[in-house]
Amino acid sequence: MDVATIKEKALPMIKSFGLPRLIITGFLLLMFVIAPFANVNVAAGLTNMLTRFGMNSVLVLAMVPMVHSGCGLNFGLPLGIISGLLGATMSVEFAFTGIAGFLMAIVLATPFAVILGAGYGVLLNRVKGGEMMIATYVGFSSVAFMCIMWLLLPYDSPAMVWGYAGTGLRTTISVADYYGGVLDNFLRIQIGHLAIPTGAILFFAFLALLIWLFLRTKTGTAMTAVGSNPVFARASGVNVDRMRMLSVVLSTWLGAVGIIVYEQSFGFIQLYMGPFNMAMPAVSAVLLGGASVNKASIANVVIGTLLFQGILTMTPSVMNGLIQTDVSEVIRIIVSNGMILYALTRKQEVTR
Amino acid sequence: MKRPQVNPKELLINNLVPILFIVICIIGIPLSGYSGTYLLNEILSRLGRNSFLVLSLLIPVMAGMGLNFGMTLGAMAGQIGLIFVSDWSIVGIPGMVLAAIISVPISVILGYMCGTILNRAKGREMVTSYIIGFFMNGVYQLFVLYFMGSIIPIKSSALVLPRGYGIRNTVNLESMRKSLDNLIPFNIFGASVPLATFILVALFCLFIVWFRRTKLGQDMRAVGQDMEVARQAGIKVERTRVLSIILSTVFAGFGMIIYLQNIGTLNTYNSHSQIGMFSIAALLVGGASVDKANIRNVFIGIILFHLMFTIAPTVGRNLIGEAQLGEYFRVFVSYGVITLALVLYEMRKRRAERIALERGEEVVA
Amino acid sequence: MKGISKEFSGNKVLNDINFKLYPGEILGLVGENGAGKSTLMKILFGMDEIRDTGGYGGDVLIDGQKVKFNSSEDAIRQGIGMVHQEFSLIPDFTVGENILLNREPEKYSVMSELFGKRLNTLDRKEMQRRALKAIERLGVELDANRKISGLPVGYKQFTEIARELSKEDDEKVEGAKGIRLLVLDEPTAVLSEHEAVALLKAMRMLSDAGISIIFISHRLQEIIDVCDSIMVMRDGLIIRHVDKAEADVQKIAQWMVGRTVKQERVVKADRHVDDEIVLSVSGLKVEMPGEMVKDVSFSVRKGEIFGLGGLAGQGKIGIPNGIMGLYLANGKVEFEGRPVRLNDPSGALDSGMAFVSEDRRGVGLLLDESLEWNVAFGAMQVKNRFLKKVGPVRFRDAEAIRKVTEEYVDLLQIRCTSTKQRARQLSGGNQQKICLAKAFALAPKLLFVSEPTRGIDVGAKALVLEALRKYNEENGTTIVMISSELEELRSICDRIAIVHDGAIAGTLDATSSSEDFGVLMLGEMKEA
Amino acid sequence: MKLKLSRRFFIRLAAIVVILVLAVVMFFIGKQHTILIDNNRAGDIKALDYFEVSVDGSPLLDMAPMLREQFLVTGQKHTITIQWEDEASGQMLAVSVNVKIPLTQDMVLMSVPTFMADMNQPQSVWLTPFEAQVVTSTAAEDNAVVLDDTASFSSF
Repeated sequence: MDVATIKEKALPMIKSFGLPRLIITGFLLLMFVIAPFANVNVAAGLTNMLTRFGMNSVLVLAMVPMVHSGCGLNFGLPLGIISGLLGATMSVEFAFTGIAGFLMAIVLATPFAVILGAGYGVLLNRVKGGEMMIATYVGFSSVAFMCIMWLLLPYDSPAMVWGYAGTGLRTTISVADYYGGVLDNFLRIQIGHLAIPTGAILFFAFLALLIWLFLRTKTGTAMTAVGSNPVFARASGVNVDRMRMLSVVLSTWLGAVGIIVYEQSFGFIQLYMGPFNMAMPAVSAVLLGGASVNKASIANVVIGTLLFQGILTMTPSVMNGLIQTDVSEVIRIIVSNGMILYALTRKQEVTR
Repeated sequence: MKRPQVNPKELLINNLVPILFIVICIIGIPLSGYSGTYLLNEILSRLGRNSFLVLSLLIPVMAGMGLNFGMTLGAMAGQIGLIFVSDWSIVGIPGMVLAAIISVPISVILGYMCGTILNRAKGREMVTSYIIGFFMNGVYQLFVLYFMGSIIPIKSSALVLPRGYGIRNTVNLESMRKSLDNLIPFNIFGASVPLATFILVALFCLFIVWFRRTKLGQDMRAVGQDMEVARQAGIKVERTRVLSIILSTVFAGFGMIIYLQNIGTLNTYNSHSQIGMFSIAALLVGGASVDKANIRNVFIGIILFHLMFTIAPTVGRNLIGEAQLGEYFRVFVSYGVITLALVLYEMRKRRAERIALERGEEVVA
Repeated sequence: MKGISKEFSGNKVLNDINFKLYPGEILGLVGENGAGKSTLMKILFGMDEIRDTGGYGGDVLIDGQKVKFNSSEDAIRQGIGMVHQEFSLIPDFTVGENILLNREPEKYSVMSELFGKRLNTLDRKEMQRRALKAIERLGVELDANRKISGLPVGYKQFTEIARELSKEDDEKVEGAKGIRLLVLDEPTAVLSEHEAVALLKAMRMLSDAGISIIFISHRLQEIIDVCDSIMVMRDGLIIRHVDKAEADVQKIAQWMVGRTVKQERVVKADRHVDDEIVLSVSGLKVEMPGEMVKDVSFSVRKGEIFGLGGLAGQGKIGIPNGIMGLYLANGKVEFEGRPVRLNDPSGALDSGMAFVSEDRRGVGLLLDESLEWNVAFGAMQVKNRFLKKVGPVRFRDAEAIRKVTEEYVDLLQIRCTSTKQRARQLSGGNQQKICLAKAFALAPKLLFVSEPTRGIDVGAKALVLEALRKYNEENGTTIVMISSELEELRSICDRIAIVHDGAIAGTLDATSSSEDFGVLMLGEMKEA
Repeated sequence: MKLKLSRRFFIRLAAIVVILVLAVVMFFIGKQHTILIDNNRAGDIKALDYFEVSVDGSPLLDMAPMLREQFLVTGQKHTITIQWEDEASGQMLAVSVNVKIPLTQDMVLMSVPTFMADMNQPQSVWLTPFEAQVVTSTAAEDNAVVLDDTASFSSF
């Protein structure tokens, strides 16, 4: 076998895999290879990566329905997060603890997610073609609006309000006494330094399965067709606007669940400007997994989240070990936004 | 052949954003309890420091590339210029001029890059330029936080972090503060007027007016309205679009320098990242939209937007006893304004398409 | 100027075309869509398209000298101007600005020394002068300072022509000889009666000034009114090139459509069509850009193949699109005696109609999905086929979908590597077959097929037509077929209605003579 | 055509040169220096009991022994005026001296006692470069920067 044929075979493979993804996978592997030389424990690194996978994967999953229905990347994720925060704070307010607290948070968040998602869906249906920019700003404005509401809403659980004023929620609220770690510690596997947050991963798998099944129903099929070619879907008797709206509601709800999963692992509820920049990492993770502006699968979510979180956890420790410099934040910004830029400027995506 | 008559409802919708702001300001000013002189002083100072930045947004709008969220790139270039100048301890007006000179090549390179990328993302320029802003912020941090002091020589200990590389959180520009604003001292009703800055802004306005009348300006307008027709007529569409972004970036760099000389401190990692958003919000408040913006929009917008900005915290405190509330309120309003303006623009675009269709049919009939 | 002559040969689309044009002559060029008019004009105008597709044979001679245009600029330099069917005007610019688009006179500015010529300022006075001069030559009243967006179509057309005329003032184009030949591609198609008259008057003025004009139009009366000679093209050949005096509407119409019938009618003799009316349409109005339907009424009998013909842009394509709810429509449509909900695709689909769109890639297919999806999707959504129920939820039945797709792949001889292949990767003909399969899978009672053979090769064409015919015969499905190719319709349909200007000009039996169809297509029935 | 092109080239070149020259001029006239006026014992020379000092016509500043004052100036050439009381006559005497600070020197120290001991000494004897001490620290809190871009809302 000569070089030419290898090249011939390799090129389309590289093309389908996407050059940026290849670079980042290579980079991540390199990190793992040089980790021992930098005095970094690989098992601890893996644990970290898996924990963050459990934390973030549901948020990334929230991208899938909207991409499927052609609403573009869900830059409006903060809206879903806000619903989740409402549910989470109310669950704490009513003093539910443990797994019940976690489930109640989801249950309480659901009506908010449905209502906000529906409104958001109606809005996006009226601005077809300009969804992404508007989604971004809807997300931002809603975060800013909720900043006002966090101050004004009549919460009075002492675990949450400012001690001195007695009103207004704190910027970070600990959930350790409520539902902190309920998923992460469920069936946790510990082998030496390696710990696997089984519960969180199972929960993600459960949601992913639901979405996977949904996409195989009649409605799910219609949704995919709407994203692939809305005119075709309309000509086949599908109500395009309804499908899009449904997908937005689903995405918003997943965003709400996602943030609650995030909190149980992180240990804190972050209010005010907290949700502000949460959309970007989720968007770029799913793109990193190989999704495009109008195509995304569960596999994209899994691969993307693993790669993205892997880079985020491994780079700082390895870099620190090697050159005593923490460049993780910068790398995060460049990788995540670079990924989005790449997706936005890919030629084939423009002809939608 | 008649002009379409003005429909009061349409007039309201088209000017919804400015009207909303006028209402907010009319209600808010008495509640804030600020004196007229104070407000005048504030507004004049803010008008001076922001006009140049907001004006730099006009050119890409003309070329049909929407609101240039990538103006942060220019702001970064301006800041890099200022960092160097303060390291060399060049102060006052000479410092500003030197910083501007340094910023130009950086702006041109960044603008060229941004323009080229935007040419690959036609139809979604805004979201792309927005992401470019974020992306370049990462690159900027890489340079300023890790390269400056290690690879790029910066020796002033007032600038470099104690660890030996990277620029500190804030760069003190006290030696440059208001050197332009106070170059020609002038007072009106007890409020100081940054006359020299206004002269500069006026010159820039004249430039824009003149620019519209050049061949390049005409080409930009043509490209902005219909790329295909412009291409058929032999206009180099891509090049024209890149030029418009480069110009905008360069002027945004100058604008940032003017802005920071008024403020007097440079927040190395934060100053630029919000400037694009606030400038765009101000422009939209002035009644501009994604495809139409003029000099009048700029000034009306800055006055209204910053009036709201000035009074919001006190109104919040006086009303509910929380200054923080006012802070959040103004953040909400800034984002809300952009959202509203974008939504209105998209909806208007779709309606215009509908009307064009109907009109086409009438002619056939 | 001795006269212009050019000849082309060796091209498939255009076969050995020879003609001459004298100064000041107005030549009318007529022919059906696809007869080769546009290609001919593109060669004459040196468009890139021609060069990119392998150039052309033969020579173009101007003043007896052979010329070779490498680009449109070369053609302009030789004094050839062309006004295309679509306007290329900037809506928010004034008439004057549009006339001189990218050819604006400039005033020197110091900045240009530093930053290049594009920073010269525009010379507004000179622009005004040149624009007015061009408008004056055209002999129409047109305010150079009006914005284009507010003007009626006719004036936009004048602006386009004025732009061509103004090109002779350009100093930038070296060696420009001034405009000598103007090509007008269907300029009157979008004009009102009144505007068209003004345009024809303007054409005469230009011709008196010694400018030759090639005038392409489907309105035969106009051609006869204004032209000095008339050239009829069909299938890449010049059928006739006659003096105005020798032509009348009837003759031209016959030359245009009358071709030797190549395709045999393959309809069985014992074919039986009920008299029962299955679809009746009355007063249908559809807003489809470029294919406006103004007032259409017709009825289709059960089991027949009904053809809708006519020239492009007359509205025939708008009819199925309107009935199937893809474009805004109103009027009365009854299917099997029940009214059909308009403006809602599912209404039409639910009542048992199906549609194979002329826009294969845009409407007909999910280009990025598998063939299976493409075939089964419609039936799944409308008829709930290919689903299996698990509890209350209906999942798609992958096995059933694969089977049905394989079935159609065999039946229609679709060439593909597998049923999982993406629709984008198929050739045009095979894509069309997938569209048919999709419609067949719906098991419709009535099937609209719009331009089923557009852009596919001859072999596939025959296969598609055969499949339609067989489907009609075997299942008794009523088919309404829309096509621009009259011969194709005549080979398969029972009856054919001709659409002209958004209305039915007449319905004829498929065996009627070409001449009758030709007259209907050109909408000249009354004069005939 | 060729000639015209080269004309533009030269004009552009000239413009770039003008801008570069402007940049250099700005560097010269805008450069800020710190002049430290020192009244400490310098070697064998004792500090002066009392004098007043002014740089480029600034208000006079009283100087007692052991004092060190700083003046911020822009540009290279400066006039330093020193006034003191002549012990013998009890009269106020004044001396002005022109100094030229090296362009790249951020800070210079003028030892007035040294200068007063012999005014005819070259400038380099009493005007010496001065380097401020740099505190280096690797402590995390000293090196922390705020990257969060939501932090700057209120500063606008």
